[in-house]
Amino acid sequence: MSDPVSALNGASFTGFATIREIGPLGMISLRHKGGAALTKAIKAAVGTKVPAQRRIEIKGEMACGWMSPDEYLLILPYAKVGATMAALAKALAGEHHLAADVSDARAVFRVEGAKAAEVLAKLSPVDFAKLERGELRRSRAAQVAAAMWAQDGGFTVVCFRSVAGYVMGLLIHSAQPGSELA
Amino acid sequence: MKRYSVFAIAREALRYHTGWERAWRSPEPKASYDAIVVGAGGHGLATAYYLGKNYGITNVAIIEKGWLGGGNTGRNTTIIRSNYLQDSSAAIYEKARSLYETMSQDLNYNVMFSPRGVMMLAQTHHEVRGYLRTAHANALQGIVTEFITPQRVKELCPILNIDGPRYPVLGALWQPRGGTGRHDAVAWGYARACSAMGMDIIQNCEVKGVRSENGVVTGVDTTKGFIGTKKLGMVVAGHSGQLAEMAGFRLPIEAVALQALVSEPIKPCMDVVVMANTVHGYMSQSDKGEMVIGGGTDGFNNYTQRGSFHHIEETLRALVETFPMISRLKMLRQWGGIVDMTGDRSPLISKTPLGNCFINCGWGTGGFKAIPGSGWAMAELMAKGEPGPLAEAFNMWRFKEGQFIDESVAAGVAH
Amino acid sequence: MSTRLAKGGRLIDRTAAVEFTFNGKRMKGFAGDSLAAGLLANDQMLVGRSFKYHRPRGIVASGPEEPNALVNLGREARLEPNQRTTTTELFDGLEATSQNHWPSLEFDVGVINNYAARFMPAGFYYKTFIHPRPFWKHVFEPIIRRAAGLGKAPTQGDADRYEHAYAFCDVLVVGAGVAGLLAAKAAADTGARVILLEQAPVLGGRAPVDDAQVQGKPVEAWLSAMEADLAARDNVTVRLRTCAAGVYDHGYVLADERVADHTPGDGRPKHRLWRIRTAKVITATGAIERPLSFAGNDIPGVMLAGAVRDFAVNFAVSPGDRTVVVTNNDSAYQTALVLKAAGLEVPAILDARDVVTGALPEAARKAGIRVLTGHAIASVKGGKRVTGVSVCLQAGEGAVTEEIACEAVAMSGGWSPVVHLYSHCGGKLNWDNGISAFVPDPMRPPLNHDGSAMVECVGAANGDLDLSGTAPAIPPVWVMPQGAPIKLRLKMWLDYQNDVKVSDVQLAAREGYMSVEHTKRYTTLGMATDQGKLSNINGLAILADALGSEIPQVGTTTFRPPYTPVTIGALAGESRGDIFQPLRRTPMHEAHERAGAYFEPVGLWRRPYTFPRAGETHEQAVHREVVNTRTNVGLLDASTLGKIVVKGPDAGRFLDMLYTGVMSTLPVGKCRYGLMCNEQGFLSDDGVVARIDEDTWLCHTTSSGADRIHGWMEDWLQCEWWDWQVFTANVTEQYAQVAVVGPNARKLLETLGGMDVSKETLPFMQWADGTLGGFPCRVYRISFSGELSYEIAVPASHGAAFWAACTQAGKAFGAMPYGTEGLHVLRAEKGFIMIGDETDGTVIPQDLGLDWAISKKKADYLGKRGQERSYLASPDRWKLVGFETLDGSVVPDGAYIIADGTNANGQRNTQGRVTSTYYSPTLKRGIAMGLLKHGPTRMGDVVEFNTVQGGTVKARVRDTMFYDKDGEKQNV
Amino acid sequence: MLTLECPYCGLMADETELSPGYEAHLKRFGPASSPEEFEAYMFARKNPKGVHFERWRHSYGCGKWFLAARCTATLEVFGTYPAQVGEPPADIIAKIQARRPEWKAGWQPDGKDTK
Ligand SMILES: Cc1cc2nc3c(=O)[nH]c(=O)nc-3n(C[C@H](O)[C@H](O)[C@H](O)COP(=O)(O)OP(=O)(O)OC[C@H]3O[C@@H](n4cnc5c(N)ncnc54)[C@H](O)[C@@H]3O)c2cc1C
Ligand SMILES: NC(=O)c1ccc[n+]([C@@H]2O[C@H](COP(=O)([O-])OP(=O)(O)OC[C@H]3O[C@@H](n4cnc5c(N)ncnc54)[C@H](O)[C@@H]3O)[C@@H](O)[C@H]2O)c1
Ligand SMILES: Cc1cc2nc3c(=O)[nH]c(=O)nc-3n(C[C@H](O)[C@H](O)[C@H](O)COP(=O)(O)O)c2cc1C
Ligand SMILES: [Zn+2]
Repeated sequence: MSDPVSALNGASFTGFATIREIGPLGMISLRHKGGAALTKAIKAAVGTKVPAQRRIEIKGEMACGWMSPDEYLLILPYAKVGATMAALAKALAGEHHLAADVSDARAVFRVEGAKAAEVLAKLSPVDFAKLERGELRRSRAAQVAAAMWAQDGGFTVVCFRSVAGYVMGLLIHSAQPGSELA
Repeated sequence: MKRYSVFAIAREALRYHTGWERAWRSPEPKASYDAIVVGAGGHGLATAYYLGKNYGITNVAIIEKGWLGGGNTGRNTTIIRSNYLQDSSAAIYEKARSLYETMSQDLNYNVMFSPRGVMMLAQTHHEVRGYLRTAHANALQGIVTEFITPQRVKELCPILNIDGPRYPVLGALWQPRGGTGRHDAVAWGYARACSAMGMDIIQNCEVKGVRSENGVVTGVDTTKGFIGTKKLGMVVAGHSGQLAEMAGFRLPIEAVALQALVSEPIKPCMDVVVMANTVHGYMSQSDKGEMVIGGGTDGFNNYTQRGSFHHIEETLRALVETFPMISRLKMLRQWGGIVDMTGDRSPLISKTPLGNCFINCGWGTGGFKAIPGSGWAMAELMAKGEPGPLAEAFNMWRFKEGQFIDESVAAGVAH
Repeated sequence: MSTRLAKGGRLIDRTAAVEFTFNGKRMKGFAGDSLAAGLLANDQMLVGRSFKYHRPRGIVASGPEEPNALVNLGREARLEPNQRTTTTELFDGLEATSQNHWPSLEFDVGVINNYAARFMPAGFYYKTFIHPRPFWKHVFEPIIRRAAGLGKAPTQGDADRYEHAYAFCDVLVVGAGVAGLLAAKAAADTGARVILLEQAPVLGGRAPVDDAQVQGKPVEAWLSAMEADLAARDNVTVRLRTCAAGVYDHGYVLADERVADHTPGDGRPKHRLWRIRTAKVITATGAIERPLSFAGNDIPGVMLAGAVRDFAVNFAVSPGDRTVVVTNNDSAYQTALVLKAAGLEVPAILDARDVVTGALPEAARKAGIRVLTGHAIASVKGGKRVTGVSVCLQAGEGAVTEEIACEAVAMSGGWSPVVHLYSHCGGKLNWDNGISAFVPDPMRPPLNHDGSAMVECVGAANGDLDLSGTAPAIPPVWVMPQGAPIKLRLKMWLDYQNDVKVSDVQLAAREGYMSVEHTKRYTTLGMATDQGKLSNINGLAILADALGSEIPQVGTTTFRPPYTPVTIGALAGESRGDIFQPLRRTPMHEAHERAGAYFEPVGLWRRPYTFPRAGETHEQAVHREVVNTRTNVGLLDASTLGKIVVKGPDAGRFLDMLYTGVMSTLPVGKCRYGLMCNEQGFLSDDGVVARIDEDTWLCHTTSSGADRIHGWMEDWLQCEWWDWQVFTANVTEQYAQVAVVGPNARKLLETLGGMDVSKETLPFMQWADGTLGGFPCRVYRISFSGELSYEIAVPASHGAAFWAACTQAGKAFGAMPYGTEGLHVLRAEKGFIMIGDETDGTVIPQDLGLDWAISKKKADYLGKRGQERSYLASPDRWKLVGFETLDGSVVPDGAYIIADGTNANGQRNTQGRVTSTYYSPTLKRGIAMGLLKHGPTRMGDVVEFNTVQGGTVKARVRDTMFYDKDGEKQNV
Repeated sequence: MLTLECPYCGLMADETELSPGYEAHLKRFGPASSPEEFEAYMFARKNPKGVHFERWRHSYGCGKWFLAARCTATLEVFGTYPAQVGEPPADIIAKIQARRPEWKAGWQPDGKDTK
């Protein structure tokens, strides 16, 4: 079997901010209405607590994000997805839930640099000055859905895999040197 | 009514145009009429005109809450075409289009009907099949349309980018006798003709209630008092829901904002009307030189005559893709109109649950082109009390039976 | 002549000379100049021609209100028509040409319209060109169109780039004059996040020109202190060159930043469109001076007094050595004083007021300027530039009392607050008798989402025309002289660009176009590119007078965005070229590109239509692909098919509502074909459903249906059956899916190896998990072609490799990729329906003979009630059958089946239509499916399809299964 | 350009992050219903010029449907609430009545007015 290949195979661009496509990254969409079993399962899977509304709990290379009142996004190393899916199935057996491996359905970008927020401010109707640390914001990037959060001095942006090229195009357009906002 | 002509202008020029009479009178309402039409938009005025012209009914009032022609008739992108798919639509739009051909002469008012041709671009194979279907239907409906090649598209409209890259033009449905008209002039021309027949156009008069006895309409309460009538025609487009409520029934209608914009005027660069439905944009150039551009509708109920701006952006990026040269033109003005969208996006010309009360509405995003045909059919319905063949299919009971007149199936949008 | 003064010019840098051209003529200016200032400095008074009469036009204003001085700017891919010279910053190499004339600006043939002006009053075209009928389209309209329009249409795409940006704040202040600066500071003091927008390249508004002191400090010192104060705050953002174009609902403000208009080609975006959300808008947009209506007020050299002042103070440019000032208010006296101080002559100030005593008039008198009160201009002399004025009494009918030679006229008819932005979302105005202007009514503001006032106006925009706070009275003077006869009124321009005169508005009123909106549309007053910034109030005052009514009763026309025109490229923003729209790519997309695929758009996806080889037409390629799939093996990228997981204790029950058939009884490991209808009963999607485990199903949808159907499921789960325990997940993009189709399909998979795909282990309509060629996969034994067929899903990140592996493994068996058109032909040969071909939103499953997929037992499913309605249940509906043309030809796409006679509207009757029609390379003849009235009972009948040429094609009715009726090929 | 608060996310969402869904609180009529009931369910809309209860989906966010009370004549929003209710919450009704004293709670779940 070949190695998994991310949507853009790690493409990057340097403008007034740096854009990198990262991944493959393990991602599991977990739907559950909440409760002790969920808390335990998430803890076991990614080592975090259940995130509150609009939060993302990050622990090392693992994270759990709040996607909706009954949906969480688990982030983990790609190689661990299979085992984690199995563990989740076990932990939540008997509970009404749905866990779906969506690692390959997504593309993930890092936007880095002091003016990284300006790149995103051209694309998303999001008030980045008010985006709290640890807040996961689901919104648009121009014409497609995107989720983003601040992390390690930059931003992580997640979109659907099929439009990775489009989103990269947007980020490159927005990060052109000379087009800084401030 | 004094006739308009070149000679009349010359004569008047000598006396500095002091001798022109009013295009229409602005009288106070009488106590009652043989017929009242609510709404002095194109459809209401045309209804009144044909009541007089075709049926000799001239004791008519047209009641308008604002200024005549100020509704959607005064704010549309003026596309006139009849290349519809379904028989009943094709019949009434083609009737209208043919009446437009002679409207200036009929009304002695130049409405500037400009049959410059309308093309609807096919940019996917699916659209090609849809327009071929329409072309076949039109051939049987007696409507002259043609499916043309990309090269012919380019010849007819050189500023169009037919080579994509995203959606190369694969052909177009071309109606050479479609075109545009001067929207305000249509309302004014009809108003002048109605007034000349002795009808009363009562502006700044809002209908606030509908009165009836024993299930039959007797008149309307207005901001100028009660006005009695034997027959009532409600022709108020976006406000049909309100009028219907006054008359005690519900309609399959939602009022939403549809937007349009014009660019600054430039020298002639486009001699046809182009509709690009895959990317959702359409454009023509007015005689004054502006590019007249239609935007999208909001998906929410709205009575503000303004819509959400992102529709304008969507339209413009589609048009920049289709016509790269417009990028450096400037948007001069944008506005909205309240359109009446029915459950199947086709109009109603119908009797109602209330006796002698008739409704004409639901023209939504595409009723300018229908004005004379709709007025013709509505006048027949009001005069005879029963629909003629043009109106029959547009009755409001079709929704109960599921007999829709669905044009959206032809890959097209209505404008 | 107009010229550059030797001294002064607060905005120009005399050390930085700039060269530019106008109509090819080389001219010199300075950095900091506006193009208008540059033109005036080079004595270019005549800059354009008016719209209708092609009259000579000069610069009249100094800002965005300018109606006349519009030029074609730049060339080729940087050509911009109708560029306003007063707001264009001069840069080195700027090229401008004048507009709307032929052959040249100086000699314009179109000017004959001017001499015929009497025959072309407002609305003349409605009254003529009526006969003979064909003449309108072929003669009159082309002439009118050629004469109309302003600038040249660009012929190329745009060389520049644009972008959008979002911003958020608590208070958005528009306009950085004194009022705006104070408002911004006050808001910032409360800790609010403030954005301050200024359309000009500098802060300060009118004060640096008009006021000596602000808050007791010299104006320039006050300004720099203020600028420094705001710059030091991190809760304030100031954006210059940024015009607030429109105020929209819920605090949405659109602003256009001219990033690189003055530095074209430097790689930065030309414009940036700001989409600002703010809790509150404060407009401090100032006021615009009004012209006065006297005969000849449109001759080049007649300018607004404030503009004359601006040019003199800001750019050290004077429009003439001798300037007559004419006014009805004190502000114009400042112009006289400025000119005088610059050593220029002001032969007279004509003031329409009888008594004039203010400080400014006194200062003018003291400076030795002749002030004639109660006086007016009877007419301006000159053609392409002013040569003098005839003076008369304001109170009379224009009897000339004297003539004064001059080169320029500076006029002021008072000031109109800029209330546009306040009005965009429905803010209402009051008429202020003191200053004869409309001012915002704070009791009727535009509303925010929470019902609070969204916009507030301050400063001159609010009618506070003086910094001192005591607004000087401005008496109304709407025509000059008051009793001007028609001959003079014919020459009093209201709308300079559109050539609307006082007489036109009066004519409109006389003809019954009494609503201000009728007058506007009949005369085109205020519809030009300045949107009536100068003309509207004057025009409606004339209208009110003509109607014997009051101005507030007549009211204004509707203020609409944008405040000043916005470049369409800026509105389209980044969306062009590669990122015009999202292009959805499957993991195998690049491989298809390398293989030379011809793509077709399917929603936002692009799917290979066919893979033509050198020398092949698309049609030939499709036929090759079909034949190869039937004889060897074909590979199809099916990744775009929707895949939705539905799971939960109530999932079966839910799917039974969603599909017309029963899904709850589907055994684990098996697949079942299902149909979905909307509530009307019309078929909306189809696909194969696989039962994964006890409470999990995987639903396949059409490619364009994936998101729609997922949304549809969520809609029902959230809004109707919210107590049902069902979760869904759209996993379409998680998997790359390859259909391996054809007699050699099994061999190909066996070559990859890894799991048992034999008939026994994996029979038709079952699925299994496993690995193939080392790839983890799920294999579905389903067929949309009638062939032995497997659809194999692998994780998307292995999609490209898996496709390559299949291609490689298939080499020995003649594997070829095939595209969507081949897919269509293959399915049509088998009589399988296609959503979008057999369906169009008006077709129910019963029409398509799919009754077998509709459960009769279920009490309910979405669409069931709809299908029971009389029209849908009618036995007369058109139903699906197959057709074989008698001559083997292909039925034209879209053809109808004709019936006898015509209907009541004279249209030919029909009895059906084709839905799918192809040349079958397998059967070597045309095959078709279509809907026919009573179709299934008419096997063997011959019907006629129409063609657009007018002929017909005869075809025999048959069943829809053209190939392998018994399904022997797929069940091997 | 509306902003509506998504009651699930607690976030003021931009209109472009939402998808509109027309009239709320429609009662579904299925196979056993009369032609009139079914027609009313499918088509007869209140379409008021004034207070309107309507559906929105936070489609670029949590994906959830929610309901809003909004004036179609001024676009004022009186409140938003989760879709999983049969009728508007009392606090929103109270707010509407405070802002629009003339408004009657003529709302009924069967799609008919009491007005
Ligand atoms: C932006 C836009 C673009 C369009 N583009 C096209 C196009 O290109 N081609 C095309 O064919 N169609 C187009 N249309 C549609 C077309 O404009 C309408 O279908 C058509 O004008 C409707 O005419 P009408 O007479 O029915 O309605 P209106 O012109 O709206 O007239 C209705 C009148 O009723 C009055 N009224 C309402 N309530 C009352 C009351 N209670 N009492 C008294 N009077 C009342 C209103 O004030 C109004 O004047 C467009 C519409 C819009 C908004
Ligand atoms: N005496 C008079 O009759 C009279 C009349 C008018 C103005 N004034 C003078 O005007 C000043 C009043 O100050 P003010 O601040 O109210 O007005 P102002 O005219 O000084 O400032 C308004 C500012 O708003 C900007 N602006 C306007 N529309 C804009 C838009 N859409 N987007 C971005 N920027 C925009 C203008 O460029 C200008 O800089 C004082 O100096 C006063 O003396 C006097
Ligand atoms: C076909 C057409 C062409 C128009 N051309 C212009 C124009 O050249 N200049 C202008 O200011 N407005 C133009 N308008 C817009 C009108 O000024 C006005 O905005 C529109 O009729 C809606 O009315 P309202 O804005 O008064 O509500 C045009 C409108 C239409 C329908
Ligand atoms: Zn949400």
